[in-house]
Amino acid sequence: MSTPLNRHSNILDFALSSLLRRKSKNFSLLVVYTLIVFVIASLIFFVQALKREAAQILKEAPDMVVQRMVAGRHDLIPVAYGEQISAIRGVTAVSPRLWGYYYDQVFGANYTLLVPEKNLLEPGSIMIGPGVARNQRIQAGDMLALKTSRNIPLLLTVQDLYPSSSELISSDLIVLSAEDFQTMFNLPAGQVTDLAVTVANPREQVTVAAKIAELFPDTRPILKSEMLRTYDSLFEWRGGMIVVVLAVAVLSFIIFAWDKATGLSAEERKEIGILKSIGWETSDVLLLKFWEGIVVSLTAFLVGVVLAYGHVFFFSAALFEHALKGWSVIYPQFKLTPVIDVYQLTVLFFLTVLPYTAATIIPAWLSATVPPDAAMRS
Amino acid sequence: MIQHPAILALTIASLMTGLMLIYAGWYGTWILDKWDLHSGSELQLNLERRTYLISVILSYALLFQIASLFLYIFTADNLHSQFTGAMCAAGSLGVNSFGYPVLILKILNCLLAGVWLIINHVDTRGYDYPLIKAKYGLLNVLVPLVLLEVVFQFVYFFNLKADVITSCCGSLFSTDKHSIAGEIAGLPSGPMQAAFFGIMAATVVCGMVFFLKKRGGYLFAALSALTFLVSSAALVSFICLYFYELPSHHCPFCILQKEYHYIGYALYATLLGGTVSGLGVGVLMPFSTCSSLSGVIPNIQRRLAATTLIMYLLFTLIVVWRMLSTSFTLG
Amino acid sequence: MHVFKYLALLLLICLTLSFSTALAAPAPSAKDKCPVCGMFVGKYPDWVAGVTFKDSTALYFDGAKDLFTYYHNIKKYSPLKNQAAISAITVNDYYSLKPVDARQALFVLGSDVYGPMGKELVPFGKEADAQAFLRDHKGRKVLRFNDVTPAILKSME
Amino acid sequence: MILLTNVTKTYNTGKHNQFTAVDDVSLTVEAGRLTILKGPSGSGKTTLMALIGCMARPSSGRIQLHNIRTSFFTGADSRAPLDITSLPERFLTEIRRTTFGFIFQQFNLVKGISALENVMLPAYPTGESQGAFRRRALELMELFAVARHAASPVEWLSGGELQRVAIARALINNPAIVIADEPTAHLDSKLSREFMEMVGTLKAGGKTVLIASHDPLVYDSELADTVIGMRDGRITGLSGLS
Repeated sequence: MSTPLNRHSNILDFALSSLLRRKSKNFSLLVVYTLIVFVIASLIFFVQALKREAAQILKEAPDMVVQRMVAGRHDLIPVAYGEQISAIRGVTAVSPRLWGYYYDQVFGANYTLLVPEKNLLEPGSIMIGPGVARNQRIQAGDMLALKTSRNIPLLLTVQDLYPSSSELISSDLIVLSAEDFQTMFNLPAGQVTDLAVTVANPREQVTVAAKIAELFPDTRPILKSEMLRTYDSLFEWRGGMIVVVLAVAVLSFIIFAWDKATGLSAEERKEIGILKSIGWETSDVLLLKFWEGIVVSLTAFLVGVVLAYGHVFFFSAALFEHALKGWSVIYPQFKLTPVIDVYQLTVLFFLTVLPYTAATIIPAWLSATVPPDAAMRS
Repeated sequence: MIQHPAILALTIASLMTGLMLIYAGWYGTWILDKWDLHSGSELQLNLERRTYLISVILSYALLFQIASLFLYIFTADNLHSQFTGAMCAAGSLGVNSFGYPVLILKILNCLLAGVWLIINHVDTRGYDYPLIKAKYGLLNVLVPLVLLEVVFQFVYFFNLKADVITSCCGSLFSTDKHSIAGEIAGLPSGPMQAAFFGIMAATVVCGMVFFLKKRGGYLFAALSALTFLVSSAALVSFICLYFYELPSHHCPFCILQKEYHYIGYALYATLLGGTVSGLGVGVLMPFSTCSSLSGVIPNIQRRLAATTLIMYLLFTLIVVWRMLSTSFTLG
Repeated sequence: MHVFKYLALLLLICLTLSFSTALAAPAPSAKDKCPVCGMFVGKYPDWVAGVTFKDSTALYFDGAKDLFTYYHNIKKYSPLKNQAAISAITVNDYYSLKPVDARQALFVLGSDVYGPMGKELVPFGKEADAQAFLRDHKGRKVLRFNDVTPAILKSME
Repeated sequence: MILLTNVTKTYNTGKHNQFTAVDDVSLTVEAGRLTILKGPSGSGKTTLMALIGCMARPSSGRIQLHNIRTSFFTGADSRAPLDITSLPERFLTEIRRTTFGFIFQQFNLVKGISALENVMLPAYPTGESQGAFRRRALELMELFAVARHAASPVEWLSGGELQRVAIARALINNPAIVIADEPTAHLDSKLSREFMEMVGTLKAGGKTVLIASHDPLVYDSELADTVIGMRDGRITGLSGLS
C-alpha cells in the first residue's frame, strides 16, 4: 500500500537517522536551543510564581499602614493619632504595631523584631523564623540572648518556629511580647512604631489616605494597593530589563539557527544531491528538513521546559535569585508552589519554536532545491 | 502598551508572518509576470523552485495564523481584568477601535490562507500547474490583508492602556442595543433555531449528495459559507444562552473561558475548519474540467466535503448535547 | 529588599489577625452569575447585590445598577417571577461592605467610583455616609430606592 | 522506447560563460536493448543522460517516453507517448523514480548509513510501507551477493561491493530503464568485466540499459546493441543494430 502516511513515517525515520549521524553539529544546536528555552521558561515561571506568592501574601495584609515622619525619617507615632483616624469614614479599625530591627554582632545578621497585634506570647518567650534558627543554630525550646538598648543581655526562650512555607517573609523574624519589646528598646510611653489601618472597601483607601495626610501632615500612609504596585513594577522593571536581554538572546539564537541551517557542510550538500538524483523530490527534502526541525524543536522545548520547571520550583530559581530578589545575609531558602499553566507554555512555544521555525524555512528550501543532476555532474 | 509575554509573542509571530508573506508576495507577482512552463530557461527553473518556497511559507504562515488567532482571543480574554468594565475578551477587544478589526482580519486571513493551501495542494497535482495564475492572484489578495492585520494588531496592542473603562459584553451584546452585535443578539431565538438547524440539515444533505453523486458543488460551498454566517449569528442569538444558562447573556466570548471548560474553542475550531474545506470545494469547481486535474479534483473535493460534514456535525453535536443536557430552557 | 521587609511585617500581623476575619454575610458561590450581564459574581464580592424570593431562591448581581435593571424588567430575565415574589433585596454598603436593605438604602449617582461594570450606583445604609461620599467623590445626586428609574439606568450606560 | 528530437541544453544563458552541453541531438533508445554513449569526457554524454533520465529539462527540443505509466497522466491514453520536455520538476521526479534506476560514476552512496539503508533510499518518498521495500532490498542484495554487508556502513565496503550496492539501489523501485554513467571508471578490469556480466543479467531481465562510457571494455562489449559516438555535444557516429 502506498500512502501519504507511509511517506511521512519513512522520511521521519530518515530524518532521525540523519540527526543522529551528525551528532556533534546537531548537539551544539540542541544545547543552545534548550538553553534559550530554559532561560525564557525559567523567567516566565519565576516571575509568575513570585507574583502569585506576593498576591497571596498581600491578600491578608492590612489595607494601610500609617507611619510618622520626622525630618524625612520614619519615627515613632503617638497611639492617640489612632483615635482620630478611626473616626474617618470607611475606616473599620486602627491597631498600633511595634516592630524594629536588631543587629547581631556575633553572627553579623540583621533580624526583624515584631510584636504580634494580640498578645500571643508570654514575656520571655519568642517565635522565630527558620532563617534565624539556621543562623543561630537553635530550635524550639532553646534560649536566645539579645542585647537590650542598655547593653543588658535579655534571655528569651524559643517557643516555636515559623514553618518554612512562609520563609520568603518570615525568615529573619523574631516575634516577641510587648513587654520584652519595651525592655529591648525602651520606647517613650504612648508611642508605637506605626499604625495598621483597616479600610473595608479597597476603593476608599486612597480617599482615607488623603484624609489622614491632611489630618496629620507629619504622617505617611502606605497603601496595600501601592505596595502591590511597587511590587509589580519591581518585577515589571526587572522583567522589562530581562525582556531586552531575552530579545537579544532570541535574536542571536535566530542568527545562530540560520547560520547552522545555511552553513550546510559539503557532506550534507552532497547527500541532498544524492537524494535528489535517486528520486527524492524537492518537497520530500523539505519534508525531511521539516521533520528534522520538529524533532530538534520539540526536544529542545520539552527538555528546556522540564529543566526550567525543576530549576524554578525545586531549586528555587537559584540562577536568578541575585538578579531578581535582592540580597540579605539570611537569605530565604523558600520554595515556590509548582504550577503548570498551559497558557504560559503556549506563549513560550510562540517565543521560541516559532522564531526557530521561521529562521530555518529559507535555508531548508535552499538546500532542497539543489538541481537533481548536480550529483551527476560533480 | 501593556507588557505581557503573550503580547510580545503575538507581535513577534505577526511580524514574522508579515515578513514571510512580503517575501512570498514579492516572488508571487514575479511568477505571475514571468511564468512560462514551456520554457526550459533558467529563469523558469528558478521560478519553479520558488513555488516550493512559497508553498512552504504559506503552510507555516497558516499554522502561525491559526495559532495566533486562538492565542489572540485567549490573550484578550486573559487581559480583561486589567480594564474596568470588561469581563471577557469582548471588553478587552473594545478598549480601542482596533481590537475587533484585528479579530475579523485574523478570521478572514485564516479562511483565505486555508483556501489558498487547498488550491496549492491541487495545483501541484496537475502536471502543467493549471492553477498557477489563480493561486498567485489570490496570494496578492492575501498578502495586503495579512499586512493590514500586522499593522492593526500592533496599533491595538500599542494603544492598550490599563484601567481604561470599556464596555462589557453584557451591554455590547445586549438585545436593546442598536448595533450590529445588538441586532444579532436580538434575533428571535425560535426562528433562529429553525434557521440554524435548517441550514445545517440542508448543508449536510447537500454534502451527502455531493459526496455520493458528485453534484451540486457550488451549492454545497455556498451553503457551507452560509452555515458559517448563520451559525455565528446563532451562537450569539441562542446557542450561548444554553451554555450560560442565562436568558439574556449573548456574549460569544465568555464561552471561551475556563468556567465554561473552554468549550468555545471547540465550537470555533470546528466551525472554521468546516468552512475552510467547504469553501475549498467551491473554489475547485471551475477547475474540475481542467484535463490535467480531472483525475485529482473529484477525489480531493470528496475528501473536503467529508471534512466539512464531520466538522459541522461535531459543532451541531456539541450544541445539541448542551441543549439537551442543561435544565435551562428558553422562553 | 525593602518591599520584602514590609511584606514580612504586614504578613506577620496577619498571621495573628486571620483568626478573627470570619464575618459571614450571605455570599454567592463561585458559580453564581449575574442574570443581567452573565458575569461571575464571586469575582467581585464587594459589589454584590442580592434578591431573595419568597420561595427562598436567590439571585446575585455584580452591582446595584444590574440589580435595578433586573428589578425593572423581571419578566425578561426570570419569566416565572415578578416583583411581588421578592422577599428581600440587599446591597453592600460602600464603606462597611456589609449587606443592607436596598429599599432603605441610598444610592449615589455620578461619582468617580466605578464598579466592575463601569458607572455604578453606590449604595449606603446611612444618609450621612451617602452625603459624605457625594462630597468626597464628586457625586451628582443621592437617590432613594424608588428614585432609580429605567431612565436613570439608561443615562448610566 | 525513448525518442529525442533536436534536443539542446544550454547552461548560463545570456552570460559570458554560456555554453551548450548538448547541441541539437536526435536519437532513439530502443526498449529492452543496451545502448552505449561513447565519447571523451566533456562530450555531453552525462548531460544527455541527465536529460533522458528526467533530471533536467532541455532548453529546446522534445523528449518523449513510450509505455510509461504515471499517477498524474490519467486522463490521456496511457499508451500515447509522454512528452516530458516541459514537465515541472515535481512530475519529472515521479517519472524518474518509477521508470529509471541510476548508477553513478562515484557510486554516490550516502556515508554513515548501512548498505541496506542505501539500497532502500529511493523508496522512502514513494509512500510504500518500509517492510515491503526492505524485503525487496534484501532480495536484491542477495542477488548481487552483498547481503552479508547489509548492516555495515558503506565506508567499510570495497569498490566492487560498492558497485553492487549501487546497482541494487538502482533497481529498488523496479525501473524499466537503467542508466549508468561511467560505471567502470573506478573499477579494475576484472571488476569491470563482472559489471558487464551484471548488465547482461539486467538486459536478459527485460530492462532497457543506457550506459555512458569511454571504456573499451564497455563499448566493445558484445552485449551492446547500439553504440552512439559523441563529441562536443553532438552525435558523431552510430553503430550496431538500430
